[in-house]
Amino acid sequence: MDRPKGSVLVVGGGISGVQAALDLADSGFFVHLVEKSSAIGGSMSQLDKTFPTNDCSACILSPKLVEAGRHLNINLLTLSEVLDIQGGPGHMKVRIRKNPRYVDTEKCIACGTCAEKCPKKVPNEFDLGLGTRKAIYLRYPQAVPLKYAIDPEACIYLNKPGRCGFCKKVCPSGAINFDDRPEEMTLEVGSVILALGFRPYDPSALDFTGYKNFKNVVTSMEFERLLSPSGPCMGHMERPSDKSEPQRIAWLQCVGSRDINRACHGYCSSVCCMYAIKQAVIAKEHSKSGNLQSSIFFMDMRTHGKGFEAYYDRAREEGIRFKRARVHTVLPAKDDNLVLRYSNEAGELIDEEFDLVVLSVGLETDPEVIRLCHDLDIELDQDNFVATSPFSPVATSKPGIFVCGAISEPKDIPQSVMEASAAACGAGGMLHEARWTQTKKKEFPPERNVYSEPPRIGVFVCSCGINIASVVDVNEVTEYARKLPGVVFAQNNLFTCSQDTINQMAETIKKERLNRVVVASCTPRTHEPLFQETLREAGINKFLFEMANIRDQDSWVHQKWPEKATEKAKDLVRMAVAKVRGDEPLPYNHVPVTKKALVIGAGVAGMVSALSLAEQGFPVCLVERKEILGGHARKFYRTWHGRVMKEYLEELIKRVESNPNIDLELGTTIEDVSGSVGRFKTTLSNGKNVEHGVAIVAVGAESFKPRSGPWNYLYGKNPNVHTLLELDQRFIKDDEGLKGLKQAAFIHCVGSRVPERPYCSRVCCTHAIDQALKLKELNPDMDIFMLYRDIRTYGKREHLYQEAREKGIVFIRYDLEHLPEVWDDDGKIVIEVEDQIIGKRVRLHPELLVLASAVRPRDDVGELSKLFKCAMTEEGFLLEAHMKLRPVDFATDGVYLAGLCHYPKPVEETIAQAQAAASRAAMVLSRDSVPAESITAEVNPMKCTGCAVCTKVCAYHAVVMDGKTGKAVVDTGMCKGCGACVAACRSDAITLKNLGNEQIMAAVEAAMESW
Amino acid sequence: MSTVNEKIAGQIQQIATQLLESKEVALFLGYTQGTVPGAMQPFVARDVEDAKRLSWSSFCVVNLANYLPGLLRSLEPPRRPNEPPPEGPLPKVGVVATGCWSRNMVVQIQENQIDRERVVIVGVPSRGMVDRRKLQESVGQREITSIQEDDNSLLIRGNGFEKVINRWDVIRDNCQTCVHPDPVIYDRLVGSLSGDRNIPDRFRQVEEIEALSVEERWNWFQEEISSCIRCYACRNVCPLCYCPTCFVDDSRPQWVGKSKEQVDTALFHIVRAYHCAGRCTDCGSCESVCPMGIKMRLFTRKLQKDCLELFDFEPGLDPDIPLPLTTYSTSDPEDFILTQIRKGDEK
Amino acid sequence: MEKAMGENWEPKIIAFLCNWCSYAGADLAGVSRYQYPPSIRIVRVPCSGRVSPNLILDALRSGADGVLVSGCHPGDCHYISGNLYARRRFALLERFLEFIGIEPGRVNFSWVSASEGEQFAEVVQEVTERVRKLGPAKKLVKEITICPR
Amino acid sequence: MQKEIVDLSSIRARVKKQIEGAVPDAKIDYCLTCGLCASGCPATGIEGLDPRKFLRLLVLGQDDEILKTNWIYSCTMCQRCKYACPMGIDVGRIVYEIRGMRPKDKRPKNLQRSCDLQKQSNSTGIPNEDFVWVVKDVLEEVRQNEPQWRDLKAPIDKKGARYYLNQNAKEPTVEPEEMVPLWKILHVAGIDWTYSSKWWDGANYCLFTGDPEDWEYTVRKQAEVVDALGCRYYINTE
Amino acid sequence: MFYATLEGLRRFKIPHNFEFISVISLYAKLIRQGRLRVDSSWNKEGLKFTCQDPCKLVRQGLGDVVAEDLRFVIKAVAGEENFVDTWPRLSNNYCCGGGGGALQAGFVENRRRYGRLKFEQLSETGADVVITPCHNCHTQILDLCDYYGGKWKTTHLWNWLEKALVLEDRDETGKE
Repeated sequence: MDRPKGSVLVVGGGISGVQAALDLADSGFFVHLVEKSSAIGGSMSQLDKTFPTNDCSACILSPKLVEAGRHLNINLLTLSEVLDIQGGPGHMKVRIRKNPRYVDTEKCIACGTCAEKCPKKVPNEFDLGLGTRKAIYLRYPQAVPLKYAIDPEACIYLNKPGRCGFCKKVCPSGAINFDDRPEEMTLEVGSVILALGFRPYDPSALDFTGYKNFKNVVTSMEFERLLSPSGPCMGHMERPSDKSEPQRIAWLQCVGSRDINRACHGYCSSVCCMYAIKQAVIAKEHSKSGNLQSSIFFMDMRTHGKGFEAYYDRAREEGIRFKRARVHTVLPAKDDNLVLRYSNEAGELIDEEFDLVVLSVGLETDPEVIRLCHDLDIELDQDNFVATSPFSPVATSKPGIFVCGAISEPKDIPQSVMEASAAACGAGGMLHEARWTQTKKKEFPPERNVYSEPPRIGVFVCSCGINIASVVDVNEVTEYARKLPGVVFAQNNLFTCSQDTINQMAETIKKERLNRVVVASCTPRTHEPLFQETLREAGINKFLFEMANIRDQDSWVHQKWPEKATEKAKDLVRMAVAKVRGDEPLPYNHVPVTKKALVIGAGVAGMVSALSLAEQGFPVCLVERKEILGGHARKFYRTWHGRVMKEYLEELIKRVESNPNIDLELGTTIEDVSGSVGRFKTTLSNGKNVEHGVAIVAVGAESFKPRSGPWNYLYGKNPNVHTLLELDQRFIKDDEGLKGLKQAAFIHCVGSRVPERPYCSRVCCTHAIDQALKLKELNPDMDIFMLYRDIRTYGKREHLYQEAREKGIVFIRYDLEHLPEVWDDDGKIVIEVEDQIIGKRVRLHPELLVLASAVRPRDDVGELSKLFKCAMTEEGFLLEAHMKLRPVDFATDGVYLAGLCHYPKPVEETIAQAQAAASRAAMVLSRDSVPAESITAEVNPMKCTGCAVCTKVCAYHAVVMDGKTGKAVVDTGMCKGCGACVAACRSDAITLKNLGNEQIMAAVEAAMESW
Repeated sequence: MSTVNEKIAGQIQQIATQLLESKEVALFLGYTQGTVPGAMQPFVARDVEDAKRLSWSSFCVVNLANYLPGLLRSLEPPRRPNEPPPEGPLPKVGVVATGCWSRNMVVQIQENQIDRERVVIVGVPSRGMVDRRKLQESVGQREITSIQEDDNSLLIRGNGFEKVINRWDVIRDNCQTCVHPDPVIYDRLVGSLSGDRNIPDRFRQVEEIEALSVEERWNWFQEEISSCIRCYACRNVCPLCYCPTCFVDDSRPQWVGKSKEQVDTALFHIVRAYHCAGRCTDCGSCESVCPMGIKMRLFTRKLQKDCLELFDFEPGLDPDIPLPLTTYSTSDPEDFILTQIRKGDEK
Repeated sequence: MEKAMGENWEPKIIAFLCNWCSYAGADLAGVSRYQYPPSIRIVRVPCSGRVSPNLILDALRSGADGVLVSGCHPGDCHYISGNLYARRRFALLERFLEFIGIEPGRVNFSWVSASEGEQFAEVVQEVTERVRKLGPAKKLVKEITICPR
Repeated sequence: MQKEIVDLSSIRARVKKQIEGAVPDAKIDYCLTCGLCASGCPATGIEGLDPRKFLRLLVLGQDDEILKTNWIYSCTMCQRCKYACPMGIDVGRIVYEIRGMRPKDKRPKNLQRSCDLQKQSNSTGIPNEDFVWVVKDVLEEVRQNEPQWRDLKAPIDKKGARYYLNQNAKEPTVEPEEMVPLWKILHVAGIDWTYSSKWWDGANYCLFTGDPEDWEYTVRKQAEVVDALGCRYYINTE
Repeated sequence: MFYATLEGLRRFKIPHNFEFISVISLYAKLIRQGRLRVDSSWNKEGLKFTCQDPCKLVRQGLGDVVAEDLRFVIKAVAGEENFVDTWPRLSNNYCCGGGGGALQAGFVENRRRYGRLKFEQLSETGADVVITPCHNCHTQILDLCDYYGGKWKTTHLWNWLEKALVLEDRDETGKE
């Protein structure tokens, strides 16, 4: 068989597709990223904030999109669709149709003149029709690629050639191409990743919600847009009927989820409880009056993720009302208000008036995607999500095709990102022989040494068509620039970023022997990399460069004051020149990589991580504190899908033990760690030293045993009281004694969601219900009672809950104010608990009582986190670099986490996270060196007092005290260049390269020089 | 019957003697009688003989912590700034510390300026030190030839006059408003601890300034610093000002002009005070040594008050609580942030 | 140098904006064409945590009529916690400058995220108004250069 | 307050099982206790019950209470709860079964009587001849008093008529003139229709008593009549 | 009872050769076909009409189609602008409380308590006339109006249809 193709197709440009593409492109594969719409970003780009951190969605997403858009090894195919996939793993042929954009992306500068002049307004689908856009449009302000597109259905010209065509007339760069036609192409790839996402459920059919009948009943996605600063009401939160600010908002949960009657969606959409709380919290923040009353109507509150329960608690403290009730009827009231009629738990009908009702709609698969999957012969499950198995959570039914994100089950962003990396691990692992075979690499000429030269500054002033020139007198600015000290060349360009100007700029740098360059044009955030690359091509260091933002921050915002805008442009150029004068060439820092991984913990997470890396040819040292492999999973009977753990585990252990790339260090712990990404040195308890480039922490967690205290429930006192894992032991041993039981009871949330452990253990509801079903299998006549607080069978697990009810398992809800009472009556267990529906106390006599006890962090995680300089949550779980977008990375580069030490999770999620950690680790291990920040802090030891304030404010532990000299030193490999240390230092002993105090002051002083 | 201070002096001598004799310390830092009547000056005892010269009175106004890092370094073999210190245990220094000095030492420990292992702290609960300006005022501006201290009064003699004044009346402002007169850390204790004091209006002087209008405050500030001769005595006496190159002396970048222009003087005082933010323990040395009588303590006192209000922090009480500017809390006040103010206004 | 105070007087305000949020927010204001007074001169810094009191004082010393420091909202910092350290520094500085008689409104702080283009324009508008009301800066200004014009 | 204690040493839930036997897709156990039904039900609170509580009593085997409560006669089996219930549970259907479990003598008398009469012929119990007479009489009156309607028809037992009209017994019994508008409408539209002289009443309270055999019997009788007349369409007055 | 027959035929699988249809749908069909000509000009006072959606006919019987037919007929008869709809409506409308044998079963207080929501809902519309195309609904809503002091008139549809009939050329209408 030939070597596989070293490229991968990723279908879907949402967060999971983008993450998968970035992981692959950064670990040696060429990626084609296909996106149906005109810009990548997916559903996440439509969100206002994200839970539980309340991060601005666009803010955290944008850098990833920009990275994907610019990546040399990602071929972005927007407005494109997959038609067909042929072949198998390693060798696939994909047919793609690229629909016309009618705008030449090479030429479009996204100035927006076209849209301004376009006479055709249509509902903006990005705002779910709440606002309008033009027929030529940008999907959203931060769109990647930042290029306009023509909507062929709306465009007047395309429908009636000869009419309109204004856009073409006004486009300053001649980018409009009405003759654009669909193209078909065939790509050869080694593997495919489907990241097709979801669509929000359309509640139009649920007439009782009043949606579409009442303007002030909106879906949650519509509400996101109403909250978003870039949405139709620019973040002012106006209700649709009269643009007034709502003072009373109600959220209705489970609209289109957990409903087999009207919505035909038996699954739970997993994310709605959290996003509703988030919206309630954010709406309160948005509220100008400050007395917004938010009410959430729900059946089970599902805050099962990391930090979610605390978020829920906080929301309650902040006065968000949570009503355990479902509203049947939404009635119209005065002033377009709405009355919700609901029954409380006591069975009383209550009418309550609201100004706005938000339907927390679920997630479903787009019918077009369903069709595509059918065409591609990808197996779907009963809910039309892509079918996967618990032990290979990102593999589809078709070899070589992987899946990630909400297309395989409704899930939140971190889970999607995790799976994206896992899918990248799957695809990359399969193609590892072909790594770096199809990637491109940029070569640059050697750089001229400019140290001894006096500054020779070139200034390029861009007109940006008329974007700048129509407001700012660019000639005046150019002439002014020419006279500034150090400037030897100044020129005005129509489009400085156009390919010909770029080429000419490189020539000018060489010819004029420029050693500093200033471009006065748009924003460095999008264009700095392009110009910096030009400097490199012209043979000078890319850090000898500054930009003056005279478009986004000048001509566009001061259109009414052209003279003042011109003055400002001069100031900005002068500031940039002053700054660039002090710029010095900086090294392109790299850290050489020791191509070996250290994996700590040999449970399922650790073994999967280790194997995923070892099977790609990377040596792994797998350290386990016990003398035996398998960890927690040894005690675990089966997954909720009914797959027996033992079979999988034995197979996994065999593969680990027989893999020559894995060094097993059993009965061993970590003593000491030094170094940073690419070059860690770790000392093991057995005295061995391991040099490794990356580390994966997968040390697991423990099961809480309520031997005493309020959650004891006779545990350890009556032999028939077990924890979940103890009952699993009896299943594993085929304990005959279980068959004869007449009655069994489970108590949920034992030690979870309580003051001393205020988080949800995520797995116990599903695990307990599966066990109850297993007991029913053993004896269908057994009466089984589940005493729960909220059933949290998120996603497809909801089917299990339904099955349990179907089989007659009785669920009785309790809360912290009404705990079940358990006592021993002469060796027999008696439970009394109030059934809140009928308002009576129910007395049970179970012969078996199972406690769904918490998953708690291991006590020794703290020491490990200190060794690796990783943070921990208050609960004692390890804390990832970013809850949303970096779910398996630590803030410390080169260290990753997987499994229960991160947060309680079921085995399929553990495996996905372990694969994700391997993918992230492979991004480092696949390289000889990893790039490090060039703009880093630097200590002047002569000035340093050793007070260590710099080390304390550094979030990356990049500044440390040299024990010998007593002075601070910077590890440039770890420094991110934020400058927190510089600002904290009283002695001016630490500075940031090219962003030192002197340079910033030069810019400030230059700004004030003339006025 | 000897006075409290005399007893303290005696005990200091005794402890110093014992420490020096036993070679537990190489040097002992304390106070000795100065030449001017009533004046005390910092003094390093190197042997038992020197120890006899150690003394104590209500005139020990300079914070001894300032000399500690230098003394400790003097006991190390000479080395270049970035050269490592020698291996092995180094000689120790004994030092007398009142409440504020000891708190200062805590900050110094937190900032790696002194090694706790190398200092033997002799704690002296402070009864307050005399403000020489107040003293002088109390006798008009007449020349003082001798001062005799009693526990609660001072007998002042000059050419042709003799006056007994209440001791507390001439105690420095910082001592009068001090709430932690007891040493926070010490290895030996002289006298007995008096406990924290409750002074509800301890920031009264700051509050009085705060109550002024903006222009009045500006005028006060300008007037206060107008007499500054940029001698930097305040900086030099401050144990927290230990930078090898002070920002005022820096030329790249030049934060502050070298001239006597009022703007530069203002910037000097602003930055000096700000550099002490969250660190200053209000020992009052700066004010005590200012030849021009500038009340620069008010600047640092303001920052001290704000640190307490904003971050619930007082420096020097516990080496394990990080200094306020080296840490943060997610719930730190931000009512001064424009976008937050606007949000508040709308509500 | 005497600065003319009057209707047409445009204050000059130095704005230190963090690269990841507020600078991006300023860009978005441009993309969305929100108009604001041409008073600010933006200095791009990596993080609001990079801005020391000294830099703010330097801006005043250089003659800036106002200063704005803007960073990511708490929790959004690209560098995890830079803005939180900055928040402490600024809280003390702001109170201290007021204490010595610098007019409230000369030195301003804000949080503006990358998606808050309109908010950025509003912040500039507001800061400009505040400064305009105060008139040209005179305190802590070092008269070094004489304006040629 | 000490709450009543329900001892569940074993749940028998006979009533539930009986219903499940009769209605295989009753889905009682599917209940999420979400309360959507109760929220949408006008009978919520009546007799201290609501659809959710009612289902819960069944699930917990509180059979005595279930069989005793008159709530089952306040529930109109309107199925508004089922309409929105996420599990599609048909409380109306369950109520129907439970009504049937009541001994006939424990049921509301008038309701049972209406059904019993229906089994004879019609729910009011008037003789079929009276119905025929009333129709003829009213028709005659209209023809005489309203000249423009002198050709109005009200056929009975007309074989081969295209439409069969089934008359609610209320009109012939209580307000006979209320039959006329419909006759006129059908007449104007040129509809070829007929009444029957047997099983002519469509009120049929046997739907509500809970005995399927009674219900079936009455409908079967009606169907036989219509087919015997050979009508293409069967309409009633609703 | 429409549903008794409809569901009876379905549930007990009673063999039959006819098609069981609703008279409401028949009215609508005849009007649409032009076989029944109606004119709303009689309604000079602008009497406002609303209607009840009988559960057995609409939600359980023929669904929203027949409810829309009902509205079509009322609008044709009383004038488009004179119809005020209720909320909830169609298949989601409230039961009047008279069905299910409630009128015969006795429990009058319960029945009226049940009907309270219906009464409020109908009052809310401000209609002068409530069309009740079901005998149970008719009786119950009549009673509710009386008991709670409603201001509307409760009637069958046929009375108004008769009133609006255009009669002159009725004899010339063709056969179906």
